[in-house]
Amino acid sequence: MTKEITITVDGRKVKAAEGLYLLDVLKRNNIYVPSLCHHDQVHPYGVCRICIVEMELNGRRKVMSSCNLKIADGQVFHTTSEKLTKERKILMELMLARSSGAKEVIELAQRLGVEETRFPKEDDGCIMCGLCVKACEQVVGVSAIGFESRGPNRKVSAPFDVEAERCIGCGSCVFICPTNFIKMEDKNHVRKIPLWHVELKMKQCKSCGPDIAPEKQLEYIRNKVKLPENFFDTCLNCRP
Amino acid sequence: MDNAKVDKIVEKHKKDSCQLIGILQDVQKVFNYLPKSALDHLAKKLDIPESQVYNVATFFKAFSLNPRGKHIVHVCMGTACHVRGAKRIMEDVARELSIPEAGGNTKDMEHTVEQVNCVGACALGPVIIYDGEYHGSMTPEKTLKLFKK
Amino acid sequence: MDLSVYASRCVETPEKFSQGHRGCVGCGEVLALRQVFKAVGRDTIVINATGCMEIIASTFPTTTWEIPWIHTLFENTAAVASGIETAYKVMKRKGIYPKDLSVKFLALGGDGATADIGLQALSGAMERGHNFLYVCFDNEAYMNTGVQRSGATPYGASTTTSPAGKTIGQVTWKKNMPAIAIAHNIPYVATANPAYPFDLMEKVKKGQAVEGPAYIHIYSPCPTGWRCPPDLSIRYGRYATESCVFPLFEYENGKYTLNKDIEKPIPVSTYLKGQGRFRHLAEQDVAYIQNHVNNDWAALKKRCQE
Amino acid sequence: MKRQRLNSQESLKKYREALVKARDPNQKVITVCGGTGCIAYGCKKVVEAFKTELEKQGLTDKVKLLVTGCHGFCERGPLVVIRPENLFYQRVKAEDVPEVIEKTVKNGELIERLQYEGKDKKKILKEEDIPFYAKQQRTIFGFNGYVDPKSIDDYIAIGGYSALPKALLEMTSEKIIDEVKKSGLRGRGGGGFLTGAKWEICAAQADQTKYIVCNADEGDPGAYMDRSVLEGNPHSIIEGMLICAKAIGASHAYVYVRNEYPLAVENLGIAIEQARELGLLGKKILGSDVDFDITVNRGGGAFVCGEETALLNSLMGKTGEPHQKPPYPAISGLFGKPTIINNVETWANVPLIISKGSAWFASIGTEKSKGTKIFSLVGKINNTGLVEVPMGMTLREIVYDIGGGILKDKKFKAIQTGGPSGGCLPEEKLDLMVDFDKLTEAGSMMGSGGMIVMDESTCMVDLARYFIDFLKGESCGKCTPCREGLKQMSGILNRICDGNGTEADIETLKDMSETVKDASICALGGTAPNPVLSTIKYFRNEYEAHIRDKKCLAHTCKKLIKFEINQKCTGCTRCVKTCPTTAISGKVKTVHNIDQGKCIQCGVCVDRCPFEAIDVD
Repeated sequence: MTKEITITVDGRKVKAAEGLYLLDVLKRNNIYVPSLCHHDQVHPYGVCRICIVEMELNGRRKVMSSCNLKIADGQVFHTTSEKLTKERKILMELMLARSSGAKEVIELAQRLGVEETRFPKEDDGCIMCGLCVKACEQVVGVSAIGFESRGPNRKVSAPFDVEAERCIGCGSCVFICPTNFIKMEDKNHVRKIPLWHVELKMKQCKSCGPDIAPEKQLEYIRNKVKLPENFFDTCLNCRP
Repeated sequence: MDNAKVDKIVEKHKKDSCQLIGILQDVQKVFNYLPKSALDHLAKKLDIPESQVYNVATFFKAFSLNPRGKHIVHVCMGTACHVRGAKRIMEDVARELSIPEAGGNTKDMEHTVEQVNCVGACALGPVIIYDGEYHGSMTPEKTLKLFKK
Repeated sequence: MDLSVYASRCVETPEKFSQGHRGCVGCGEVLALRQVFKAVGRDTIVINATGCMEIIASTFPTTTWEIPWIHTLFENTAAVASGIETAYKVMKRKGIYPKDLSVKFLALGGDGATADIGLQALSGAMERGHNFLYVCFDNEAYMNTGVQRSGATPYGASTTTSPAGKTIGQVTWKKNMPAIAIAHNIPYVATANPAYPFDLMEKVKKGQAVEGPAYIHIYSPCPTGWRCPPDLSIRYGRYATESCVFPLFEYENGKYTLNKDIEKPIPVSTYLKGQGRFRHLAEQDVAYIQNHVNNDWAALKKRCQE
Repeated sequence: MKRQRLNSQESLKKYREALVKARDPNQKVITVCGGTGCIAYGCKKVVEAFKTELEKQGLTDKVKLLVTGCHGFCERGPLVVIRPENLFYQRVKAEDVPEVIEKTVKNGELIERLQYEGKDKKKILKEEDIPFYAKQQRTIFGFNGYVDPKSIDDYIAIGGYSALPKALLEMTSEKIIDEVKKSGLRGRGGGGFLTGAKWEICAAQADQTKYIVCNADEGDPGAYMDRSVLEGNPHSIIEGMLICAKAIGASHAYVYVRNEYPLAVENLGIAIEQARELGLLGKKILGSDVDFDITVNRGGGAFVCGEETALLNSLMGKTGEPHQKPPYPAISGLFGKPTIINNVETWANVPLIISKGSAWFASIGTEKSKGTKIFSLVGKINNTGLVEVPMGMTLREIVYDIGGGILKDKKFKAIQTGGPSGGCLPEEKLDLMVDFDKLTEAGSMMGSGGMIVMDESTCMVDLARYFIDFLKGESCGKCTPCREGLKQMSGILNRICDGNGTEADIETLKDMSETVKDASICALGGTAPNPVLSTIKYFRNEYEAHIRDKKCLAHTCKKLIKFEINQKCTGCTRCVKTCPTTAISGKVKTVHNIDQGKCIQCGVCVDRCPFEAIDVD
């Protein structure tokens, strides 16, 4: 069993198991810290920095993100100081400037009290949270997509910005994207994800007809779990 | 043919994917840039996703995914060179060769000009490296002479 | 959007509805509720009518609810919800609650609490325009008390109060609750089905986000009351939608959208077959139901194309 | 020649004795600096000339030609020093070589024109008397002038690898760590963390596999001391890492070198090969139980890889993306194992501490910053080059006594320390003692030791813009504050430089700086706003001049300056010919005129005009 430890958050003693991430502990104890790029199915990547908290360290306060901070016994945190509020607001302004049209960003900004950004607005739907890349790598395990370039030019893309060869069309990136930047369309037995330049043929149920999933995805699962060749010939309903 | 060259480089680095950056440097040395086919092959050979190779190849400044000119010119834009007027040199070079100020290929593919951040020869600023050869204390005039040669 | 297999692994794990409740094996309603809870944020107050979800999840001294939860009677769920919502608004105006806090209100009720007993209160709350989301878990009878018929019980279903024998079972057609909600001119109405979890979660998120009342009608297979194998409750959910018995659509600001277009509907008999409550149906009864379903489906499709 | 493996302390001692014996201390040695600076000045030709000349004269046996690493005084290259007299010649060209050999080497005569001339026009004879060297304390860098970096024998002959047997065979790992701790050595890469404390944490980790990394990804523009140490004396780094290997129990090290430093990669590779041959790398080194080997990894050109977590990521074949600390690399670093990562200069200090003792090391420097530090003194200064001084020397001494003052005797304006993320310090801070804490207090930092001197012709707003632009391009783009924050800051600074700034901009910049500093993942973002904050603090008037008066006080911001031709113009038409936009017109022998509409403020005409007839306003 893991050791139980005690940390102090905003003057309140909180008990938790050792080695948990701070943000998870805060959530479980109903202490609200905003977060944007965090998803509990993906290892914390800690890039949006909205979830910053202050940690007391040798008499000083250090600002750190809470989503990827593993707690240890006796640590003291502050989640609502004036400094944090101000810095979160500026972060939201920056994010608003980047993605002025993303609903999730606007909502969180309003919640944190930011109505307008001081900076020139652009409308890039992607907030560079990296969830799609991480989900593709950690959840699906194919790493079909990745980052490209660096600094302000950084973006998510398929390798060489041409058709992502490894993509199996599972749609995890589409689902996990917090701003609906990644679009997917199923039409005429073809699944399209334009951002990765992929068009994948869907497999139809041999007995009742409708699409089951992309052929490539079913093939991938079949190989991974070692299912019989004809396993995906019929849909879930038609299987006994 | 090309793949064989890549194979050789990979063998030299003992198929160690941790040496990816070094491998890419060597591949670039052979092809003068990083062709897509070579990188695809490399990914397979090292058994890492193409996205990782592509990410690394675009992350680092030293790599180019597009063909480069015959002569490669680096203009140092380090701080020491900056305070001694490297920006002017770059502007002159760009104007003379009709290329963007951020660098690029000339139309005849004779030259590729790239900005670098510091070549560690700060005492000689502004510095231009023409095909690996250092030229220190450059002035716009000296630069032009260099290109005419 | 049908996101299968891998995307589902990206669904967040925490739900404010914890394990250890007393739901039946294979309960489609609990499944639906958990999906609802994956979609709602943590700043939510739940107003819960009497029904299965209240009984199984709140037996003293334990509770499954991890967020503020209030139990109400059958008849006044929507009324209590509108009261809480108004009180919250007033407190915020008076500065007792911070301005930047945004709390959502989620009213839950079964089909009996929604379509029969609580209809009047719900109608009032919707008409007054309170900012809340009402979710109806429709398992097509009063299951918690022993399968008595409700207004939402479908034609032909056998229940304890509408036993098959002298009659065909339920002799009237199912009350169209979504249509009643739409008739109130509220901003958002939708139907959902736990067999389509992404669609369901998406709709709950939408319903919570809109300003004003929203109504989501969730089809909740009940193996106990329907007398079907508990491991097939999701399949029956899918059958219901694929045979067009329970189509998935949403109504947003006056516009209908069909979320799951069925190109080739499966025969209704596939859906009816295997459920104990329908096993007495003769061939002509099934044909009658098929005909009715066809007409409803055609009408809905037409509305969605407008 | 295949060398014998040295498998005991005794055998190393014998090997050294044999080497020293074979060398005549009075032998004439011509030392030519072969650092990158001197190579750029053409020292390779000089070396060739010496070779052919020596052969021609038949002196190959009597006179030794030694091509060394950088001597530091890059301004005057190519440098030649003739030992044992330590005669110093500067700016030696291939044509001078026969004369040098004929006169100086053979007959001991001096060639005046190649000698260094002091301020008082007096010629200075010996290397150590030159003011540039006189005030320095070259404990690390001094070796560079005496060893051929491609020869392990040279290093052993001057006492190299003498700390190694002591550490491996005589001291326990606790003793080594204790010694390093007592010396007060702090990381020279910029963080200034106590090296001994870091080692202690790492040694205490239970994990059996540990790694050592040498950070030679010197990305700071304007700094090149790591390069010179690595190029000039790679064995000192190897020895330092070997000592650490014993202290923490590691058996493998990685050196991450910039690919822009081909000579460093080459010399290091040779050094590692030679050390392997002698058995100083490999299994059971010198008969102890330490197994150790080194791999060289080349970087790909990313400033952020100088940050330790980014570097480790890059070492694993990924992009240089940092992650939040903790966990610190000493606990979980390369491949998740405890890792000690130190900068080149730190490693070079380690053998000295072990062989000379911590007390000796601690006697140099200030209370909290011990030892010496190499700075690369560049910019608008007379004696550009690498200087190694004890901690605690004032900036004034470095700039004026060692650096010889500002170029063309212009007025000193600011000195920028610590690379792009350091701050700019004005004249009133010149008496600041240079150490880790004092610089941080003043709003700058030690960084890896870049020192860029600026005179009155440098616009501080433009400089801040340059640094932010640089850092914007070098940001890895992982976290929001650094990626988006620097982008917006760059936008604001560019606006100010273009004369479109508003009063609110300065406050916005300050607000943002704080957020970028606190919320960024790594030290790149964490220090990136320093140039902005320090220039606002010390040169606020320049910002205000740009914003309110639309004036650039240093006449460098293009959108705010105007070129005009004054009466000194003789009508030589040189400017007309060079003007790229045909903005200048005028007849021969009459005063020309600039069409302001066409002028793009490129400044070519100013360069061309021999009569100073073009005014900048």
